[in-house]
Amino acid sequence: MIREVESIIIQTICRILIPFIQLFGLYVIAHGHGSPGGGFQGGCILAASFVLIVVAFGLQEAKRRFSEKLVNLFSSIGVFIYAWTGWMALLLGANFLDYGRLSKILPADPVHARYYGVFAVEVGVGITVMAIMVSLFIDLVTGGEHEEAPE
Amino acid sequence: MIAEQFPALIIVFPLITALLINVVGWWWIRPCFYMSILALAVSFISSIGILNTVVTQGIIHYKLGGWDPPWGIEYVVDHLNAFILVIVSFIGLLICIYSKKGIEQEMPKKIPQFYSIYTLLVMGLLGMTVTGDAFNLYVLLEIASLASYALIAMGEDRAPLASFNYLIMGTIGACFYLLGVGYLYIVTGSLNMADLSELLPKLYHSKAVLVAFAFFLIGIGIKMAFFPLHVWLPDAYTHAPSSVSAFVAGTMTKVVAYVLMRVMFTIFRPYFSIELIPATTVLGWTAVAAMMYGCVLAIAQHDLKRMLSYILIAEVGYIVLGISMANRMGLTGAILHIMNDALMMACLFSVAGAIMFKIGNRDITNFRNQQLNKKMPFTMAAFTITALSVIGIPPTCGFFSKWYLVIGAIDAQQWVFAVALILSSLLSAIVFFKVIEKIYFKPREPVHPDSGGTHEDVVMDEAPISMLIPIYIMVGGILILGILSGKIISTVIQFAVPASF
Amino acid sequence: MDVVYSIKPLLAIMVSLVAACLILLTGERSKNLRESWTILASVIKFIIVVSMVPSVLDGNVLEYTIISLAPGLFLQFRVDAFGLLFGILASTLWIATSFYSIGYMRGLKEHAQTRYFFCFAIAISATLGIAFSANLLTLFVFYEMLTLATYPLVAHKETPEAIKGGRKYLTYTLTAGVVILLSMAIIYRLTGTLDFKPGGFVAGSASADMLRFLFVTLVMSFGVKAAIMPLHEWLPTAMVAPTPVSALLHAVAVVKAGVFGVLRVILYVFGPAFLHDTGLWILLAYLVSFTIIVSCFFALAQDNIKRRLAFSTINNLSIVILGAALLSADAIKGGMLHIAFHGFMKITLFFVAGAIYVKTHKQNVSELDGLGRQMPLTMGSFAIGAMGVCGIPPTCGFISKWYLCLGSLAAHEIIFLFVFLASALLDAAFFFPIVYRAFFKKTKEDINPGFNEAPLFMVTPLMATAFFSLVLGIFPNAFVHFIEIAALAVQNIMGG
Amino acid sequence: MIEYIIAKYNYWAYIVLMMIGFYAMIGKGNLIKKLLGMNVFQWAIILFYVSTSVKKGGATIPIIQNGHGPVTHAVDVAQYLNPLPHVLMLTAIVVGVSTTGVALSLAIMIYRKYKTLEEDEILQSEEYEALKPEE
Repeated sequence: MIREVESIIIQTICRILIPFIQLFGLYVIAHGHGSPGGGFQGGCILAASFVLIVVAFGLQEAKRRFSEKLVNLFSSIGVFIYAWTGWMALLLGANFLDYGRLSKILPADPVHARYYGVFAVEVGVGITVMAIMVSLFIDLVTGGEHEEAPE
Repeated sequence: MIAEQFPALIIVFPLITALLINVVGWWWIRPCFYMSILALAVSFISSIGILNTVVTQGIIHYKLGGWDPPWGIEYVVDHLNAFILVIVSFIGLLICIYSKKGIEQEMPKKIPQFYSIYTLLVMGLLGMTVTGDAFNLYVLLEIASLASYALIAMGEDRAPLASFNYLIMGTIGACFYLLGVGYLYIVTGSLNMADLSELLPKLYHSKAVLVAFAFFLIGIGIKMAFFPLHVWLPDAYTHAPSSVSAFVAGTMTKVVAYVLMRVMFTIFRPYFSIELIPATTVLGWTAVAAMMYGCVLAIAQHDLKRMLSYILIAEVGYIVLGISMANRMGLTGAILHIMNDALMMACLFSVAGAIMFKIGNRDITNFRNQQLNKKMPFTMAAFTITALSVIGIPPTCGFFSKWYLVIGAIDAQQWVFAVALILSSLLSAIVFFKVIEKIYFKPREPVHPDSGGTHEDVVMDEAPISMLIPIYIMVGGILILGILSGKIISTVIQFAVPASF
Repeated sequence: MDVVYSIKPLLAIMVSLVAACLILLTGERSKNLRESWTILASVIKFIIVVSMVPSVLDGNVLEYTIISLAPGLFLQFRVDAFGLLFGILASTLWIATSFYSIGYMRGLKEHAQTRYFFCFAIAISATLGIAFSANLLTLFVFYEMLTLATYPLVAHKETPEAIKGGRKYLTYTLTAGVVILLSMAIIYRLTGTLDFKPGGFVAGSASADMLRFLFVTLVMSFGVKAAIMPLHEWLPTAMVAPTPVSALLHAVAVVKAGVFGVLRVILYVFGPAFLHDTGLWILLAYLVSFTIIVSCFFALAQDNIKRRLAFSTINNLSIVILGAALLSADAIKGGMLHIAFHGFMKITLFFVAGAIYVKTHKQNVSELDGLGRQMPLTMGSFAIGAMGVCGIPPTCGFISKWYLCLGSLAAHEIIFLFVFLASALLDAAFFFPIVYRAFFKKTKEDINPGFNEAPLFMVTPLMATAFFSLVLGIFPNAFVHFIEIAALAVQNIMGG
Repeated sequence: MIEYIIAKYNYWAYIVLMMIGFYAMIGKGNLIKKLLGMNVFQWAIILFYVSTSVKKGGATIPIIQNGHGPVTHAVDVAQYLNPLPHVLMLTAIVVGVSTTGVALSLAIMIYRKYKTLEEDEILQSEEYEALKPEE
């Protein structure tokens, strides 16, 4: 559905901007548990950078860089990070998501273990949100044919 | 030790498996089905464990992340939701087994997606049941709903449109629920159900609380297809893939009915919902209308699944009627009916799916020409037994819930309700005997009218065994659980009814 | 009354259920195996039922509880004298019908025979369940089971007419079923129990108006199966069923289950004292008297043999209820005996109708001229059955009617004596023309058809039942002590 | 009366928005317009939630000062906004986004099948008729 328009201005600006956008996204994710921001917001910013790639370089180029399978994998990996952090606590004998217990395996006291646990969750959420936003966008622009078309 | 973690396990395991299926499915389709089975089996075992714990040791409080309520999210399992958990996970597991062949036939390309979303749907419903936090319930409600929109859209040609309408209606419902939660949060500052229950009584005369209650009722009413907010249901359930409609019809409306009970009797005290405002009266009369409407419209249908959908609307009416009687017997009947109806509806829709699978058509008028009684005798026997249960013929389980409902109506001195119950039971008798007659007794139209040729002998061509086994487990449940209902009530349900009744 | 815990009632009911399953499993493969299951089960069932007689005659009550359904509510069997009477009747006649069915179904090469035998076995189980129920709920469970098991039998022929008959049957009985359910639920809430008690248990639990209302709804809804007059319409229509079905179910099991239910309601739920105090008995008595007389006139107008028999059945069912409504010991005893004796006689008549149909495909009274010469055994049995129904000694019909007449005198209501007598006369008026035609009228064609009887499988049972009608008339206490059992039941009710 | 309306202007705004969305969902025939209505409806509720946590007078984000120090002391309640509605709405936004995503993909499926997104045209289309089970 997307017509490919080769525009040197847009492409160049995107080339310059995208790394910064991504860096900012990572910043928001990484500081989410201590200041405004977090996985959702950071994930969205990250996703925006990939959307920019699609817009500027066209779908084919974008697909070459991140295939549907990869996006899908990332969306699951994010949730796995989230869920496994919770499971770790569960396996260590505490309730689900009780990161304080991670102090048993991390070189930190429960307060800091909770801190790291939340950080891991934020990272997971960020990855998932990014992947899901990208796949939503790609699915919508291709009308869902993307997944069915042979790679 | 692991028993303490069941409330988390029951949700987390299917959640992780759903995602795992999604990933694995890209490379390897075969194990998706078994992974889904495994996850749901774990959920089922956990739910049994939870029920056992609740019955022996009392209510379970599970603090997610170790945060104390009301700040953290808390999972609370008492007799009522332990009971619902078992039903939902049991039906989820059975329908998952049932779905194997049907899905292979209906959507061979989407098997991993199907099982992934299906597992997610079961997880959403289980989460709604297990949670003790009003907002968490909204999130899980939407997870379940989104999964069901997607699953329904996988159905026949018209399914996307039906699913779209369902989505619009469902979102309105969820938004109203969310608004209700918002109003309660404004006045109390809490989202925990138990906490709300403590805080609200002082505010019962606040208009905001009243509005919140009304929003809750509307939102829940839409989600459980309670007449007159049911319009999305017949289309959506008719065009959904067979196994999806079997599961969704069996459990979704029931879980939302459970949420209604929670809202009316846990978040708000019975004193509020029954004595302070005429909610039960309004609900009761609407439920009567729902029963009549559902049954009458079911008579007019010639599409089997659409007919069952209207029956489902009537069945929701039964449950709400039981709740609105606001006495011990009525509520016992309603809770018992949640179980029975989950079994009956799942079984009936499964049978419809099996017919679709073999015949490719579910037009009731066509049944006799298809010689269904000869071709699929076991499936048809299952249909007949379940139909009798819906009508309320003893000793099937449908009779016993109806019995308690009628007694509840008598206790409430609501003679119209009692008469409506038996009247709708007669109407559903018309609905189902119309079909049974067509299956077994209607003279066939001649196959070759010109030659007047004889009918060729029909060979038995039953649905695959992976469909029949779940169907027959459900039929067994229908037959046995009725007889055991006394036991079920004395061990579980009598504690699930609020003590003030 | 001593209560004896015994598994026999459950066994008696389970025998035919198990047989039903076996029939379903082996039916399509081997006809002989299928039918031997039926016969085997019927014999075993009979033995079990009869083995309970001595214990009951000793004044015991056999009880078996399956499971508790709710506080004060059990799925429970209790064999008392009245229930046993009905149980014996049903199980005895099932043996005869089993043999007869084989002859009939094979003679006509009917379709769907497996379904037929399956439903038949279920229906018999349900009938015994009704007979042995300890409370109204258990009775209702089996009552509905009976309704459903009979429906496929009524619609068996799968012609539009049969389907219509089936529909009508279901409409009447299911509607009645839900009314019973409602009344039962109200009684349960009023009294907290549904257990039958000789002499009734509801009296005084609510206002008299409420109880009157409940009595009317319960009697009328059980009265649907008992074919009390405004509600009788399904019975003649249901005669489209194969004759063994009409014979056992529409002359014995189903309709008698209705009558049995009415009697249970009158005598064991509400109790004679209550009926007497409220004056309801006279109302009921007039209602059924109306049925008794009017059904005779309907019968006179019928040409189809089975329809004529159906109206005669309606007549006799109301006679039984009238007996109970009169509330005197003799009348109740006569009513109970009439349940049993009428069963023997009426089943003979239906068997004959079926035998005639299988042999000659004749269904109407006007076609029977000279048939007595062709089928003397069959028509002879018919004559005995007809005499019995009219109450002519030495058939057993005389005995039950004798007690009924005594009872109406004891109740000081002479008018009902005339009702009994008038109905006997009218019975004669519509039965004896058949006998006359068969034996004394010449066929229109001059050919004298030689001796040409129906198959042995059919003639034997019908002669056996006719024989029993005679024997029970001469030795009413033979074999299973019908009179003693009935007397015991009455004694319990009146004494209790 | 006027003061009453003005004092609660955020509620009125959300009610107006919600009704606009509601009208679009129920009254409009175009599926995308319905979808837009749905979004307006959802955002109205989000606005409502967020507006309830507003505090005037320089209230700020609820970050505990000196949180890592030996004495953890929270700031004055009047000094910070209630964070919970925002957090809840974050979740609600995510739910809303996924709902929209599903709805859009459904709309695409419908468009591919009927070549239109007008509801009445879809209902009239011959395909719809053909799909009806035979009488």
